[in-house]
Amino acid sequence: MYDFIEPVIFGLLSIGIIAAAGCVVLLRRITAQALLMAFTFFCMAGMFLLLGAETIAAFQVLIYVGAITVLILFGVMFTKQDERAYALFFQRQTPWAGAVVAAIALPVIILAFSFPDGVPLAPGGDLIPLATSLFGDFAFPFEVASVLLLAALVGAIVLVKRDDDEEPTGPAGEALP
Amino acid sequence: MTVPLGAFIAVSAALFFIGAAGVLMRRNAVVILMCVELMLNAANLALVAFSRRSGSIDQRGSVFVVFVFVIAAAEVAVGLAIVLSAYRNRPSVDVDGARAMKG
Amino acid sequence: MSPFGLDHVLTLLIVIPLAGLVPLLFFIRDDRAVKQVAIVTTFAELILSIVMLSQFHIGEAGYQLHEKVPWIPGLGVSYELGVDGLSVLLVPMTTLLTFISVLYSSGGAIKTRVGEFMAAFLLLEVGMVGVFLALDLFLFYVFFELMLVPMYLIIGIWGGTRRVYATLKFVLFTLAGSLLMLVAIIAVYLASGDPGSRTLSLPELIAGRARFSADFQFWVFLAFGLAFAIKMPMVPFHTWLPDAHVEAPTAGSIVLAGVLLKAGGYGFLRFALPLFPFGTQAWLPVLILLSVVAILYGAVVSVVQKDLKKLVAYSSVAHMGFVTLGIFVLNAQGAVGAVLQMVNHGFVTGALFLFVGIQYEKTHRRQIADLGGLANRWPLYTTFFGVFVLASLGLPGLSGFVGEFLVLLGTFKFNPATGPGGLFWGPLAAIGVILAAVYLLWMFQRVMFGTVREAYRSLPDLSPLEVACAVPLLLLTVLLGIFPQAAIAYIEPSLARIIALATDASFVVLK
Amino acid sequence: MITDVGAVLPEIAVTITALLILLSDAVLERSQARRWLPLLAVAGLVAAIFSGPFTTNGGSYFSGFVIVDTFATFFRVLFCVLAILAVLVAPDYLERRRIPAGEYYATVLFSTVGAMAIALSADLISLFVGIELMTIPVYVLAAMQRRDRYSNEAGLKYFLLGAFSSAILLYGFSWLYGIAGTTAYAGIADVVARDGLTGVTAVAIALVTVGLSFKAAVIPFHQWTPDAYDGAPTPATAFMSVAPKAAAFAAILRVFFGALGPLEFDWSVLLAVLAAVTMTGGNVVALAQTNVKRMLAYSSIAHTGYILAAVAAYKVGGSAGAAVLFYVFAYGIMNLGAFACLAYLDLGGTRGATLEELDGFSRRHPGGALAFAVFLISLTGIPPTVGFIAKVFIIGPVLDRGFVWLAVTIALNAVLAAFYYLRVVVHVYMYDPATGAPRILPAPLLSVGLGVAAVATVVLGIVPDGLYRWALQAAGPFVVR
Amino acid sequence: MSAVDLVWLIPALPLAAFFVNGLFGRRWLRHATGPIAAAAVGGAALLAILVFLEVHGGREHTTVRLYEWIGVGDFHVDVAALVDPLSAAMLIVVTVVSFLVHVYSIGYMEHDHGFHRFFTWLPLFVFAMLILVLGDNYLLLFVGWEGVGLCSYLLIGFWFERPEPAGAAKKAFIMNRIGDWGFMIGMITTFLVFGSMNFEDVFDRLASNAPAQGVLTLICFAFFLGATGKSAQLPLYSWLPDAMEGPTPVSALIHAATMVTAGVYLVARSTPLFALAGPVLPTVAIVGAVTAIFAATIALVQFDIKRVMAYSTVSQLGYMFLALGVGAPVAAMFHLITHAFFKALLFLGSGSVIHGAGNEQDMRKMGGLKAKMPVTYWTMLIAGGALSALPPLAGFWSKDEIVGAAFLHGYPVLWVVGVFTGGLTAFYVTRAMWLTFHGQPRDQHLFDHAHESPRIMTVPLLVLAAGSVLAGFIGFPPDHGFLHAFLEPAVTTGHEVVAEGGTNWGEFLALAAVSVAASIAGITLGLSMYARHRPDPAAVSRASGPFYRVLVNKYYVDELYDRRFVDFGKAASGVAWAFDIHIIDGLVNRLGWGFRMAGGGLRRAQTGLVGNYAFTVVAGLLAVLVVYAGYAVGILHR
Repeated sequence: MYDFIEPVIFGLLSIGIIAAAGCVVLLRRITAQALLMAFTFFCMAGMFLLLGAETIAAFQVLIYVGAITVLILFGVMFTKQDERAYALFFQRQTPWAGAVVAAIALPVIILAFSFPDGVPLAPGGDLIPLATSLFGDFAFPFEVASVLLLAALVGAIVLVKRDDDEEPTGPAGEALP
Repeated sequence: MTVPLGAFIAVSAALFFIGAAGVLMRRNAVVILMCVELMLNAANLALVAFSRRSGSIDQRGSVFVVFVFVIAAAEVAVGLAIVLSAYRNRPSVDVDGARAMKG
Repeated sequence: MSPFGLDHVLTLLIVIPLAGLVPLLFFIRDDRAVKQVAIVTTFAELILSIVMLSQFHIGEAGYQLHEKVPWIPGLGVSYELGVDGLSVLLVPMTTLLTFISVLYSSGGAIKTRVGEFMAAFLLLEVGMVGVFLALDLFLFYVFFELMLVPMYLIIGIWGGTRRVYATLKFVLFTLAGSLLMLVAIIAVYLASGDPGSRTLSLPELIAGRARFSADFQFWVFLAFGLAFAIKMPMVPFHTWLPDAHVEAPTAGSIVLAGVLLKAGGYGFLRFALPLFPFGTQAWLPVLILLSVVAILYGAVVSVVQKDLKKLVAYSSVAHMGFVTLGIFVLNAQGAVGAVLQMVNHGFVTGALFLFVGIQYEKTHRRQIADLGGLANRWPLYTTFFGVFVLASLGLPGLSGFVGEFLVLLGTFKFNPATGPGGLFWGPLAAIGVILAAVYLLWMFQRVMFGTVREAYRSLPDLSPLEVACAVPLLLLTVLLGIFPQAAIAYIEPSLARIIALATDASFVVLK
Repeated sequence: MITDVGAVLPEIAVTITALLILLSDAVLERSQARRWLPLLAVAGLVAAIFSGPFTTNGGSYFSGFVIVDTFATFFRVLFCVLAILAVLVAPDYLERRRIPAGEYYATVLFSTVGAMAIALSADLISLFVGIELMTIPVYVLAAMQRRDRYSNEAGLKYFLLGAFSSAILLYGFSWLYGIAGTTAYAGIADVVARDGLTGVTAVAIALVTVGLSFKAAVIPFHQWTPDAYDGAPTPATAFMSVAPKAAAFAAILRVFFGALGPLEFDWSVLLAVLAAVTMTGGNVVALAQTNVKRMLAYSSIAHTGYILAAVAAYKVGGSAGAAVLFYVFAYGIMNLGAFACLAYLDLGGTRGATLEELDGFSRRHPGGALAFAVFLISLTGIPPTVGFIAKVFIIGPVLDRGFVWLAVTIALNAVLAAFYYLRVVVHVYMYDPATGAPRILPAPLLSVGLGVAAVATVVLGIVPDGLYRWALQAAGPFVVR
Repeated sequence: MSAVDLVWLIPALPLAAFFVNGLFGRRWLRHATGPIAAAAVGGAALLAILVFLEVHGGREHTTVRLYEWIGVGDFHVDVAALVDPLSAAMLIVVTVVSFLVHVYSIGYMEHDHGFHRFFTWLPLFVFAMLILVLGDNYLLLFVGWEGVGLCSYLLIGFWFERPEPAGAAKKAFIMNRIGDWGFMIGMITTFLVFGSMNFEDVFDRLASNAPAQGVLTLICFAFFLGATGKSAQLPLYSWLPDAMEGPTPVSALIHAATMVTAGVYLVARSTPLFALAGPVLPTVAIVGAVTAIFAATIALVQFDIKRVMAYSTVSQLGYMFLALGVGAPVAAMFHLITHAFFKALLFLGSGSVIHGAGNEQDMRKMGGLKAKMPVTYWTMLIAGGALSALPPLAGFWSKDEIVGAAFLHGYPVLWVVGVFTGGLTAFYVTRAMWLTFHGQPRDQHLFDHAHESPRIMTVPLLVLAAGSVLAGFIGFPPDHGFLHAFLEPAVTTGHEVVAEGGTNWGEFLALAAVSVAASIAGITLGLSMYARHRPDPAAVSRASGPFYRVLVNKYYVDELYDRRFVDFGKAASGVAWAFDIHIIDGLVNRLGWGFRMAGGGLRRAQTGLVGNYAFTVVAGLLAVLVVYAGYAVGILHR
């Protein structure tokens, strides 16, 4: 009875995702871009819900909309954005890049429709299986991922921590530009 | 009526290539990073859609997405750290300015 | 058990220079001690090579003092050594020339980085001796390449002003050929049998050579031939040689001309001919043509050389032309002549480079126009140099003649089914003998005769060390000219076997 | 579960070592740390090597996410060895440049764990996580010399392109999952065996091809390599030029032959063409370089081409796989050594040394120069070095597969390569040092590391059989039946 | 053990002298080297006489084998001596003349600082010449052939500090090598045809199974080319006059008596081959005759006393080839022997004059020396008479036999040439003798210091003079003398053209009369021109303008050779070298340059811009996709 709802929601979400993503690529104001990216992520969470993956959707909101967008906004804040003509926000190769990407994208998108439908899983209730598999079957990648987070943490710290005693620099000191 | 799997995948492909186009077109390192995130998200959409709609043997796709989250976060953290570290030496996020090495 | 209790003479021949290398690399820093170690090592090697000669049974065609140990079973490679008539004289020639080079260099010709020089020379000796002893294609290749790096350093570090250009050219030319040969060696390995029974051992390959199709032989011979042709060098792959010789230090030139070039001719006889009779037949016309061209072209170009070393270098091209010609006329006289020519060229051209070097050490000039009248001041030098020049131009009674004559005889006998035969090539090649007289005597006249320059008046004649270096070469040059049969007796049976393998009728009909 | 843990003991050992290093770095005095951290790292890595088997019949662990076969153990050992060398060559350089040592070692070890995970992977998920764990620390390594703009630039470029390629790879994986319904190699293999090469499969494997080729630096996906290698701190370059490349080939073998092997489809010609283009392109551009570090970077692209040639011959069976593994091992040691030798010299900046700055290196540091020469000769492929044997092992299957032209291309490329490698030897040995050339500071651990690597290069060149047999055994899983 | 079995001692003695003098001469022996060498050669001469007697005593064909020299496959050559009448005769000539020249040289070279060197090379030459003569096969003959060439080179260039001797030495060796090229071709072809290089085997097989005439013609032409080089025949003669730059005893021994006759010996040795070789013998005859008259005309106008003798030698060698060509090998050998004596004497006499006249060789500065050096004068007069073929001196018998043979064997034109050349010969001999010894001294200083040579030099002159008188009688009576009986077995061809029966005296006298008349005409003209200036030589030379200039300039042959061959050769070499540098090497270098340019070009693809790199990746993706799609739809093979 609500059969039409799902396609409509899908259509709206799709338009949201693609339009927002397109704006991310095309706009020049970086804060707007960041917010539009967050909007894309948000729509994506909707997609996940539509697909019945509630837990993933929740993670999506938490991690992408929450953490990653915030990180990127911090990055935006810390750096000065240049003011210049619109065209200069783009690479010189932009037309070529657009053409090549389009040449790949069109057939691939058409091919995408050829994936056959299977029996859809019942929506919802994916938290428990997700959690058990994550800590059961997926123990190895999970541990590797945790090491990855640690490594990223260490890496990020070593790259941005304030210099106290160790900078510069003996013979290694290179003149700053 | 359910939305066919193909439609989800098509949307994900579209998003992937929009992100890819962004990487190729933009000069701002932070924007490129955003575009990469869009691409990862496109993969996420495909993984979840496959996992839930294609009658897969297993649902590893959904779990894969969780790992992608982690990886994306780690990537962004390290990426921003690199951008900021470079920014200290050369206060610009324009990647076209970073061409001390070429040839 | 051998009478000397040396069951592994060939391995010892490879080990001794390596053993000498160890103290040079790690323990000794004092130049005097370095020289002593190098001299003792190379002398021991020389003695051992003579011991090997004494253990060799004259008259047997097959491989002797054979040793075989598996090395890389995964590639069918074994450490397989052996000598036959083809190599039995080349090894003592190598050890003698190395000894003389080291002896001469220790007399002050090398002043900087003596330790590294001697180390490079010992490593070079390992490669050179190994090349002549290896019976496994892969092992041969390893030694073939092992000669490369030390020579590269010897030219590059202790060479003349354009040494870098020369040494890079030398290495790149050689590598270009040898790497293609490596591909061919591996192809031979793959064609040698079914997986599991493949081999790179020469005796086994010869036994199973019927497996090599005509087409296969054609290409593989090309690859082997290129490597050897570059090493020889045959025209038109020779242009590295003049540069390398001009820039190399004296000892380097001696060994380069005396030994390294022989690896090419040796390779043809050892591997290319017996393994690929069809390939040999297919490429024969080209190789004969190139050989004769080398003889004439090398000689003609030698005539106008202004640099003494370059002249000797180009003359080597001509002399090596006789070697290849002798090889590819495919008869006993030609082949024996080619091997004799290799041995003789080793001694004679080695000696010529030695004397050019001695002269350069004294006058610091190598341009012929800058020299002249040296005969007045240096009777001893003139005598020695003269004998070697005469041997080089093929005067009967000295060693150069026998090889050249046998090659010419073999060439006249050459009688192919199609194309020009011996009566066409023989007289052409013989013109090379005239030309040799032209360029060598003209050089000798300009360098030794006339009035001596004021600057050279007080320069001393040969020192005792230099005489000591030259006398063995002189004696061999004369003795091999008068009693060549002593050498031929060693050589002939094996060469007859190789020629028989190469001309085996069952392969010729494949065409 | 205990057996599962036991199966990945080496990985755990390396991780724990990394953690210990971070802890010790925080606890110890700087002078103490300088002395003990490298030793700790080496000890941990040695322990890791010996905590696992060298050969095994193969076992599946962690619900099929991990497979410990000889292939995995081979790479495990290789990665640990490379990490040991990367640790040994670094301390003096780090000290000189004020690069935080503890973090450096830990990052190297983290990356090593990632590489080991790739070799162990039996599933796209663990593969992808492993790839990321391997590469993200390497981005950090590249950018670690923060005040150096070349290092910044290297890190930035490497990161942006690496993330981009990871996204491409991931998208390919997602489609593969869609096609197969599972991320396990075995499951994928079953499905592709059944369905063959369909349009969507073509898209998926194209994306995967590009993603993995990028990691291995196959032309035309190589352009990040020169800039990243060039700008990164030299010990980091040494590590990142070998371990990620070896891991990339481990991944290629796992995915293309483990998962996609049954695909009724001949990769060989495509791979052979890519191999030829890669080796020739790398070598030709390397010819035109004047900076040795950058030249080595391009040459490492050429070596990718050689390895790829053996991959292209996969139909031959075990010998091709063994050739890949042997070459990767050989390449790892010699290329790491060659880059690390530049650590003696690049006193200013991270850009290694120009040819002129190498003049007379043999006078200034005979041992280092000798090691450098050994590595370069090995990279050229001249006996008696491991590089030569490795090339022989590559040419064998390539010929056996019938790619004579490719074998000849390899041979001619080796000549091209000889030109620029030996030109370096020219500068090291045949020119006198420029007056006023800076004194080379003593670097004992660097010398030890290079000495070990150089000896290994020569010894493995003389007695390669053990390693080869091991590689043959390790390549077993990918023998086409 | 007889002398023939010890024949190897003959070359061994000079060889020993060579070694002793070579090793110890410079430091210790110094002037003792001369006597040592002379004694060795003298011993060899005695042995040679013993050998000769034994051969004459009936041991006509002996091979004395030393050892196998080269043996490969079916090719075997021994170091073995063939002792037969031909070699026995040559042994005598070589050793005896050599001995005399050695003795003479002790005096002549006394003040030269290279004395020991001279007496090192000279016995080496004798050794080589003896190998040449003794060798029982072509290859050993060739060894001696090259050996004498080497010694000739060393001795012509004895005074190497001056450029002329050095150049002349080189020229001699190289021109000889051109001939040697022919020799080698002939020798090797002989082996191919007959399966041996041994004289005996070759001639046996020739008799039993003669090969095609074409092959024989090739072989003989090749050998003859060798002979023209060594024996200074057209066109390879021009080295011999230049060879006079060497010390005069060398000219006497090598360039008159022995080495230059090696070509004659070779052809005589190969008589059986040549006899069957169709057009070769007439060619030999024509070349010989033309050379004879050609060289004689040049000799007419030379002023250097040694050059006159040199051209005379060329001319006389032409006679010998004429003899060989018209089928009179014995006559050739006969003339070879007599010529060895009188020409050696003429050279040694000239040497004595030069020695006595303070190293002056230009006859225009001499004159009237008869009074100062009587022994030299009288001995040279005898030799000159012999050269002019005045009976009963040696030259008469031998030359007359040659000219007669030309007539009798059907070569009347060559006979005319021979006779005319005889007249020319007599004229230039007369001219040389007169200018040197008669008339007024033209250089008073020279005349005042001139003196007769010491006894050690004059005694050999006297001995040679005796030979010049008596040597002719070994060929008496004409055509049937001792020499003919002795040599004919060795040079018999089976197609012998020598007349049977006794001497035809009528024929002989008629032909001799013509020859002698020509000689006397020449002498008369010479005396009239130089003694009485009727006609005046200067006027004659002016009158004959261009002809005279051509003769003085030796037909411009040297210039021709220099310009045409030497210059051309140098230019060709230069071109070849330029080809080597610019084309062959240039290609190689350009290849390297090309690769570096390509590298430089490809470098520019590495722009340094991240965007570009990413773009390349995507473009690569497109390419990979296209390829895979090709596979997927089956365009490309799976």
